This record gives sequence, structure tokens and C-alpha cells, in this order.
Amino acid sequence: MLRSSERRTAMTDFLLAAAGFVLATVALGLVRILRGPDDADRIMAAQLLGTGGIAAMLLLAQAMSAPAAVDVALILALLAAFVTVAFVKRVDRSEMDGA
Amino acid sequence: MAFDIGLVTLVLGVAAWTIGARETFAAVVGFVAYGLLLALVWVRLAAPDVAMTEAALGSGLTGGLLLGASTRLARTDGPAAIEKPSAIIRLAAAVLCTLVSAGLAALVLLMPEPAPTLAPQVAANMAATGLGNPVTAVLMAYRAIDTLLEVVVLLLALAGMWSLAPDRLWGGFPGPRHQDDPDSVLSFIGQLLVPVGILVGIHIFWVGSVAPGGEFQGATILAAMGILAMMAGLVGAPAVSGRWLRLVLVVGPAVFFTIGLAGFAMAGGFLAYPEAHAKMLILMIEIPVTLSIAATLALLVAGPPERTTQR
Amino acid sequence: MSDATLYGLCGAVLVGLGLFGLIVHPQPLRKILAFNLIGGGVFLLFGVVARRGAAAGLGGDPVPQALIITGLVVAFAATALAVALLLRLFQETGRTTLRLDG
Amino acid sequence: MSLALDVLTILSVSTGAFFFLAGTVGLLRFPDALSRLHALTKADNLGLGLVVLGLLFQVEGFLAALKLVGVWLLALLAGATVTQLIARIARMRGSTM
Repeated sequence: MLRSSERRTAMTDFLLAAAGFVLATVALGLVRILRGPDDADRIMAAQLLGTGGIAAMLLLAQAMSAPAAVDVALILALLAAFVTVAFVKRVDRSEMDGA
Repeated sequence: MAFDIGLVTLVLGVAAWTIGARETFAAVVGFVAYGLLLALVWVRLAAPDVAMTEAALGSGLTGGLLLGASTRLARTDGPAAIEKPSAIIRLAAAVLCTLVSAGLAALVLLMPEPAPTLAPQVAANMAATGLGNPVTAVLMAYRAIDTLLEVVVLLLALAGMWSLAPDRLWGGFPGPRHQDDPDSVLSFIGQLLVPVGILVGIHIFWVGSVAPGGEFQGATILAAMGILAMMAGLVGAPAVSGRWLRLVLVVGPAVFFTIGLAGFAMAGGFLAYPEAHAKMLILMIEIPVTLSIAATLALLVAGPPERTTQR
Repeated sequence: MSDATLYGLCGAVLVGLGLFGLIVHPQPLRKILAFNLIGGGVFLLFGVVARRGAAAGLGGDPVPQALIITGLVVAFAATALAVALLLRLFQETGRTTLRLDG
Repeated sequence: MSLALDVLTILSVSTGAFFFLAGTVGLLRFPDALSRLHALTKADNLGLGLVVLGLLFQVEGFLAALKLVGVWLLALLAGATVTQLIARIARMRGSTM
């Protein structure tokens, strides 16, 4: 049986590992942005990266006992939506241009 | 440590891609990802205030700005590729940049021990400001003049951008007109997200006096929500000659400067606060400054006027 | 090697990478991007200085941290102005080249 | 008690991380845009949701928990509506329907 302090460190390590795993996974998805084939796929990959970044940030907040990082995640969630809308606007516009 | 090595690898990978990508658009996406990863780095470096600024401004707002620009310049990728410098120049550049990196890396490894720091001084004097967040205390008290000048710099950048408009468009509306379709998904997103975002922005600003957050982070979120509302067609971009708009832009620096001058009478120096009222005075500065920064940032993203008022 | 040193080395490499992009990319928007990449690296180096200055119960030296925030905001203003200049150039000439002869 | 909570956290976060992996694999391997979109929304909603759920067992205080759920709701809202937009684009292209 682990003592409570040892369990804390084990939990911290686990949360950090989970954050790293999620980040590495969604970063792999960035390959989609390179390959396309069209802009819809690129938006999806960016969306996934945003969500993964938020998840990693929340895990980090708990692992490091830094509650302010939850606020950073909140900002990321908002700004990810903002950037994605800017993306979609871009696609809409190039659509109108007939590109 | 393993996590940090992984994070650094990702940051460098995304950065290399931002430089190496063939399409400008893919490079911009890489840059947004770069900002997101840097926000995580800032949390690891125990700088949550910087993480918030990076997430909101470095990644989000800059990303939106560059995405817009890359759309407009999409067809210049091809012609520009012809101007690619020769292999010799690229090799020379690579050698030069490796040297620069190596020099900086050496400096990092040779940093003095023990590290110089002003943290104890900040901690000792923070009580006098009535603030609980050391970074806000530095921004609003110890380095207040930097912050004042920074707000002015933002305003100057905006004036510079506006002056790029052709004469006939001067004083007109920035950016293209976004069609106003009340049933579209986009306007639905706008109606849901903008109010929530404004609340989050105010929250981040407000907690900034006691916890990580503050006027720059809050103002950036407000600016992003303003741009979002414009993109969704909920509100039209204001004419840059509007009197109210001009008032909002200057109220922050004006109040900041006035209270700074009043410092001569109250506490014997520019931007000096009498200790009993320091927190209240800082708040009196912060609220209009946040408004002005938010408006300035939003207009910087919106760009110079492109449509005349007489139409 | 401490975590801070690791991120410092990362910042050093980022500056080099960004500088390379700034020199070799002919497209000005890519230069602006590269410039922002350099900015990230410089801020990171400064952030390492802040982190090493952790003392008095604070996780890092708040003075450099505050200056980084100031720097991020100014970098944004410069980027916005540069983008506006570039778009105006494109509007006037239909091209984005920086060459004089072209 | 707290051991049980820790186990719940590990289970929930691990499952969440698995969904992120599944979403990425789907995004890379699925043949057409709409099934990729399907894979993505699973990862988005469930992955982040499970991570948040797992963290809820660890946080102290109602407000902190509320904020975590708030982050998830915000991401969910943005994700769902953006998904709509993407589906519309994919359909407009007519490449995949």
C-alpha cells in the first residue's frame, strides 16, 4: 500500500503523462492540416488541437496545483472558437471568390 | 522532466513547420498551434499571467489577424516562390542562424548563480499597492510608466494603420461587410459565445488584482468577442471617424495620464499613488484602460477603413 | 539540467529558426510570421530569467514577467501594422514583392 | 475513500486520452470528410468530457468544479456549432455526400 504522499506524486506523474499523451496525439493530427485535402479537414485538425490543448492545460493545472491554469484553459476554449470562426470565414470567402 | 522534453520537442517541431511549410495558410495554422503550446510552456514556467496573454493575444488574436491576411494574399504564394534565394544564400543563412542559436544557448548555460531577482522587493512592497497579484502590481505601480507608454504605442499603431487608407476612404468603415443572416449558424454561435466571452473577459480582468489575470488579458478577450460579433454579422464595424469610438480609444490613456499627473500633488511624483488610496486609484485607471485597449486591439484586427461613410 | 535551462535552450533554437525564416522567405507575410516566431523565442529566454528568479514565495520574478506581457502586446501592435502595410502594398501593386527592380 | 477517487480519476482520464487517440486515428485514416467529422466530434466531446470528469474527483471546492464543467461546456458549444459549419462546407463541396 502506498503512503498518501507517495500516492500524490504518483497521481501527479500520471496526470502529466496523460497531458503529454493527449498533446502528442493531437499534434499527430496536425499532419491532416498538411495533407488536407480540403479546408474542412484542416479546420477539423485545428479544432482537435484546440480541444487537446484545453485537456492538456486542465491536466497540467491539477498536476501542478496551479488553479490559474484553469482560467488559461477557459481562455483557450473561447479563443479556439474565435480562431475557428475566422477559419470558416476564410473558407466561405474563398468559396465566394470561386477559388 | 519527461513531459517538458516532450513539450519542447513539440514546440520546436511546430516552429520548424511554421518556417518550412509550403503554403502560407498551413504556416499560419502552425503558428496558432505554436502559441497554444507556448501557453502550456508558460504554465510550466510558473507564469500563468503570461500564459493567459499568450493564449489570448499571441495565439488567438494574432492567429485571427494572420488568417485574414493569408486569405487575401492566398494567390501570391506562387509568384513569391520564384524569388526564393539561391542555395548559397540559404546555406549562409542557416550557418548564421545556427551560430546565433549556439551563442544564445551558451548564454543560457552560463547564466549567473545565484540568479538575480527582484521578487523579494516586489513581495515586500506589494502590500503598499493593495494588490494581491505581483505581476499586476509591477504593471500598475512599479513599471506604471511602461504600461502607460504601451497603451500609447497601441494607439499610435492604430493611427499608423488608419493612415494607410486611401484618402477617399478616410474615416470610413474597416474591413469587408459581413452579410447579416439572422438564421445562419454563424450568427447563432455569435449570439451564444459573445455574451459568455464578455463575462469571461470581465472575470479575467477583475481577478487580475488578486490572482493571475488583468487588464491586457481581459481586454484581449473582449476584443476577440467584438471581432466575433462583427464576423457573425451581429454588429457592424464602427466608422473610424465616429466620435464615441474616438472617445473610447483615448479615455484610458487620458485617465492614466491625468491620475499620473495628480501623483505630483498627492504623493510627490509622476504616477505615484498615496498609499491609503493606491488600490482605488489603480482600479480607476484599470477600468478605462481595459476599455481602451479592448477597442484598440479589436480595431487593429479589423484593419484600415475600406468602405466610405457615404454609401 | 533544470527545466528552466531546457526551456531556455528551446528559446535559443526558436530564435535561430525564426531568423532563418525571416531571411530566406521571399513572401513578406512569412517574414512577419517568422518575426513573431523569433519573438516567442526571445520572450521564452526572458521567461527563463524570470523563472530562475523565483524567490520570496513567488514562482518567478514578476518584473520580467510583466515586461513579457508588455512585449507581447507591443509585438501584436507591430504585427497588425506590418500586415496592414503589406495589404496596402498588395492593393497598390497587386504583388507582395519587396524587390525594387521586379 | 480517496484511493477510490484516485482510481476513478485514472480510469476516466485514461479513457478520455484513448478517445483523443481514436479521434486522431480517425482523422488520419477515415476515407471521407464526414466520417472524419464523426470521429472528431467523438474525440472532442467525449475525450475532453472524460478528462474533466476525471479531474472532478480531484478538485476541492464547488466553484473549482463548476469552472471545470464550464470549460467543457464552452468547448462543447463551440465544437458542436463549428462542426455544423464544417459539415456545411463539406456538403457544399459535394465531394463526400
